[in-house]
Amino acid sequence: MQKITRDQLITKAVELLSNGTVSAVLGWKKGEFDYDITPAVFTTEEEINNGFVYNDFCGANFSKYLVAKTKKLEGKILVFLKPCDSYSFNQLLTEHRFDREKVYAVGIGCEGMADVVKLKNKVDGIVSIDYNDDGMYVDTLYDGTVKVDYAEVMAERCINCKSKKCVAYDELLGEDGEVIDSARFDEVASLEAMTPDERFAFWQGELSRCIRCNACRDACPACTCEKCVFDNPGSGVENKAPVTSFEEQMFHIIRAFHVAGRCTDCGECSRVCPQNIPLHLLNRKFIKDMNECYGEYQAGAEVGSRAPLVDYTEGDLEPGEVFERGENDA
Amino acid sequence: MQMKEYKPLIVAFCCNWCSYAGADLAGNNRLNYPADVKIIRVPCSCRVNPMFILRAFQRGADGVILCGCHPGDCHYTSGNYYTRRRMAMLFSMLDYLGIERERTRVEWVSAAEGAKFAATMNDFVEKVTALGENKRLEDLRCKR
Amino acid sequence: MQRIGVFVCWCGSNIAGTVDVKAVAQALKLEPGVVFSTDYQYMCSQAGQNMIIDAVKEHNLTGIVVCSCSPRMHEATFRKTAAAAGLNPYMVEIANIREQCSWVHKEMPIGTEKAIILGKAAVAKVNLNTPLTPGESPVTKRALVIGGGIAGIQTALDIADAGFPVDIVETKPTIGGKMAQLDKTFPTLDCAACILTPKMVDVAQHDKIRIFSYSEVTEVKGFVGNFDVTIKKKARFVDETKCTGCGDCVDKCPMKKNPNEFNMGMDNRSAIYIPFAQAVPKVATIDAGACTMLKKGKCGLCSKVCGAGAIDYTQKDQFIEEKYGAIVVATGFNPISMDKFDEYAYSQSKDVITSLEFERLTNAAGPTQGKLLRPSDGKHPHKIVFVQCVGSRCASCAEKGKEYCSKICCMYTAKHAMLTRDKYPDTEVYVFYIDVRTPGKNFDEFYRRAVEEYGVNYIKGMVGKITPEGDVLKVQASDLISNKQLHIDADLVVLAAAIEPDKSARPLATMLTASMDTNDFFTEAHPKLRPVESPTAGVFLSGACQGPKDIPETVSQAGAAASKVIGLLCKDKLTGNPCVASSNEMMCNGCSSCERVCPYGAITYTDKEFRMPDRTTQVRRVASVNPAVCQGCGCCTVACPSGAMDLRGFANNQIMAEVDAICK
Amino acid sequence: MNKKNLREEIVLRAGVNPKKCMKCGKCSGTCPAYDEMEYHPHQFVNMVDTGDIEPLLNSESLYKCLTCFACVERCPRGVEPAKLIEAVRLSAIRKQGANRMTPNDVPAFVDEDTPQQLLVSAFRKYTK
Repeated sequence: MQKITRDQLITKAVELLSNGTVSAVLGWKKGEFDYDITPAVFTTEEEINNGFVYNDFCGANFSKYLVAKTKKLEGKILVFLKPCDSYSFNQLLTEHRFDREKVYAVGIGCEGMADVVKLKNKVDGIVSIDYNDDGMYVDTLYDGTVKVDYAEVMAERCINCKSKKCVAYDELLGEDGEVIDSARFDEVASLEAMTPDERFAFWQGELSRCIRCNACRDACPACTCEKCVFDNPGSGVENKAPVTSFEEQMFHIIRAFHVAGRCTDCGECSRVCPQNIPLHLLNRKFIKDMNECYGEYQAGAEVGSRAPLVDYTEGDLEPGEVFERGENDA
Repeated sequence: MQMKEYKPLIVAFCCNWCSYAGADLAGNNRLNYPADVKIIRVPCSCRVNPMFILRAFQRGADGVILCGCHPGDCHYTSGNYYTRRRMAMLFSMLDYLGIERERTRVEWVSAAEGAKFAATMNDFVEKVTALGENKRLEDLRCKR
Repeated sequence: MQRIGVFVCWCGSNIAGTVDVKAVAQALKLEPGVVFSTDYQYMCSQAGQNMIIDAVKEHNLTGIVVCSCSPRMHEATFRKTAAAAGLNPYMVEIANIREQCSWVHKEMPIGTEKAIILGKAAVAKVNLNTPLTPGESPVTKRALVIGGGIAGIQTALDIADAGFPVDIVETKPTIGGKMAQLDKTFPTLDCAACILTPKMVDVAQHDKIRIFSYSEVTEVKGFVGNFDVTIKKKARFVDETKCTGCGDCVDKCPMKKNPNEFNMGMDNRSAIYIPFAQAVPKVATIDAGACTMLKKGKCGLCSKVCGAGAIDYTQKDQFIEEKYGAIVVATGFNPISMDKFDEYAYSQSKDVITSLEFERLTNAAGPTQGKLLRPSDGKHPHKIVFVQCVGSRCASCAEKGKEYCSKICCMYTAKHAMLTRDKYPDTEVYVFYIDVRTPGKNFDEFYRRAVEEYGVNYIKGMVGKITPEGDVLKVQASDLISNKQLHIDADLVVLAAAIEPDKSARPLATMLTASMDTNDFFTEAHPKLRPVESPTAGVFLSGACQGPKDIPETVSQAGAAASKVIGLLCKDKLTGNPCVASSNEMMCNGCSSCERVCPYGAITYTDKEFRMPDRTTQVRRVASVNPAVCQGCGCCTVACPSGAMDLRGFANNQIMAEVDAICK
Repeated sequence: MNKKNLREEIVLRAGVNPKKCMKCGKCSGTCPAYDEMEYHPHQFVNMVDTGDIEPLLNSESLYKCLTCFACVERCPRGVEPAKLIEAVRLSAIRKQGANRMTPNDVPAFVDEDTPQQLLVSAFRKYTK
């Protein structure tokens, strides 16, 4: 359950709209179902009062929307940044992807978001959800009202939350948190500890589900290229519909490589994947390797930092030594 | 019918200033290495995009080796330092996906190291031959 | 579609011995785009080249593939051939079937098979080649030398003597630098002023040289051949054109108690001052922080006594913009601060001094008129301890010292010790050393003379602690050879302080996009083969800004830098390498990744307006590559996530096509 | 324990690298207990580095080091001799019955001029 309430956000949004600070508000609205929340732009108080929602399914990272929205809009846009989103926000500023002057950012604390898939695995036929202090009360078609603990359905990325600290905002609602010493790399480490055959089998099992819908790319706040190489006929790797089985691997490896050092580990890729492929494990592998080889680095922690792959030192590990390092650790 | 002896397909990216010259020197000195190695000339090892490497695997290469100037000797002062980081990360990722780590390699070969070039290629071809055909990257998606 | 001609060379039997050249020519004829294919004994011969020229004309070829020796051998040859045939020279690709095929493989079928594959790769690439034209840019025939020490002076003189105008920018009121402060020079012991000041006069009188003293560079734009530089001429409150340097103002100035920088603060100067008698330009400067007229509007004595009417209290900083073709960095060095070396009591005792202070103490123009007297009481010291490597070779204490060897200390300490013993034979002199490093012409002989003829006590060991007690300095040190701890009551201690690059170098490097090492020394383009060039084209290095150097080395490097500058300025136009990066603005995100990895600073960003499909306009930050600065490494192309950055001549699709052809 | 292992153990325990020593002798130049010592700080470093540790273990020098850390402070190479001396001393006193000081020794040192802190730290230093 979020400490920040919908009412708080609406009050803030309406205040900023009416005093002219912003001309639009980037927020969440209800989709087809209660748990199916979509991002929306609101421009009037009325729209906000009718449509604005905020609950445990408002996981979407809004930073990316700023790239397009700030270019189109006259005046400022209000964006609510959860800690995760604030890292992406900074990273996009580092890459000069939008004009900071055109954004009014309100930082909001986050208690961890729920995972729709986890919820659906627990209860069938969801009609509506009531958020109470002691848990969600889910009204269902078949089983009446079912109570679900927040912890039971918390998203993996939130269980392994890396930071509750908002690193960018003009104004903060509620209290700021701290960077957390999370266990987010444990799963990567357990994969690393497997034999190559086991790893191969694991990834084969995961990646074979990919349908190349591009949702991961479209949601990723690091994937804001004006034209993605996979959409560009001149790049030599364009493939909307895969021709060979290999192209998915290529897509996921290249995508992970392109965002390496820029990925803030917000977990949107895995959240939006309709096939539930744990794509964040690819990104976290890069983050873990870079942390271990080139020193701790958190993309987006500050604006203007130099990512490990656009930097070097004379004494860096050789590629072969990077393998050996894994060996010694094991 | 006799089984055709397995010959791997190796793509070697060599930087123009050191490693390509090192390969030329291996030739000048008539140092043999398997014809399975096909060299592509690039201005600097840092020109090699991971996409090229994956593309080679996609089209059936069994091993890809990247050769550049020794760290500190880059013709462009710092190119190979970036190569080192990029390839360390890329190869570690391929390893993570279960691709045999012997299929990829970065080696620093100077223009004077013809012998090293030939020895490196002999060794690399031997290792890749032992692994056999590269199926994994192709098969990563297809669960049979 | 290209019309490609394939030319397979036999190279006598060098290729034809292991490769069936006819089969190669046959096979490649079937490749897409190939309209003509042939073989010949020696393609590089005149007859071979003529064959290519004829074929181009006869078959209207648009691209050429030569299967021959290494492109490092004859790529240039065949590019000229193509040009002679009226083709763009960059429409030629070489398949290396000699060094990388026939010479390393023994069996004909294997060699032939590989040669065909290499040929196919070259054909695949040529199919995607585009004509390239090297960019040309004009050269401004004027050089800028930043720093007016011996390095800058020598470089400027050499360039000016070759007939090119040179400007020297010096932050101090006079040129001369550190060398002007020195007494004698090792190993010949000729007096520094006697060899330096004539050169300073040469500079002043040279009609091709302008001196901007008391000035600094504040902005650098542009690139090799075309730098736009802004120079700030700081207000010195004296009209340089009127001042005759007579010194009347200096005598009359009532504010006499200002530490004299030139004498390392060991005596005082007036608020209006000329640093030293042979200063160039010999013009007075008012220290704004010390002058009561400038601070409170009271006094004005100097203005009254100045016969030339040169004093101008209203003078303002002046900004000068000038164009240059080449820039030489000669920002030099400084001794590091000794404040953090508590164990040597530098800040506690006036009688613990640095070597540069010792130079001033023994210099006839110094605070003691060359008499070696203790700064504390003006008495003659009878026991002097020299400590070597203070702050040099210091691996553990980055905040205190430097990891490198400062190179010059061993020799100047030998000089100081020798001169002291020569002038004052009653003085005991101890030198504590870790190693004595004397690799230079007549250097070791010089050091040995100090020991053998002048009786300087060289002790292998290090001073651990210095404690001022009464009017002596208690020196506690180790003598590693006799395995003893020594206690010496010294009258004077001289610290051989490590040297570091001048503090102005770091911001200057940023302005020039010239790279630096972790110690803030400028990096050279190649440590062996291009030691006086910075990796940034058009920026050259002279003297200690590149690393610790003694005078002879500095002068030879200055000359070398000058010759490189002259070589550049001689050209009317610079022809670039056409194989450079270029950015597709439609795809560029403006993310700066490419800029960060570019070793040459060739990439800049501009806000550009784009018309969108829906007829709106959008302003986006996009990268552009300066082809005159880019050297074509291609690092940016991989850093670019969107693939907007590509390298001409080695484009993504060209390399991909080669990969495909090889892997088919 | 063989020579090599002993060296490795001491280096590991000290956490410093004797190979970094450039043999300048500043440690010995700075040491206030120099004249009391049979083996001087710079010799300690060299002997540990070469594995010549037996003589050190048996030397009174181990107990002459005041652990004032002047050498640690001033060593330009980060070798920090006192830490090596400390590590060798631990090798000596950690042996069975090799405590340099027992509780019974303490009363003899107690007098008006000796600070208690000194006794406590000496006891800590010389006893395993």
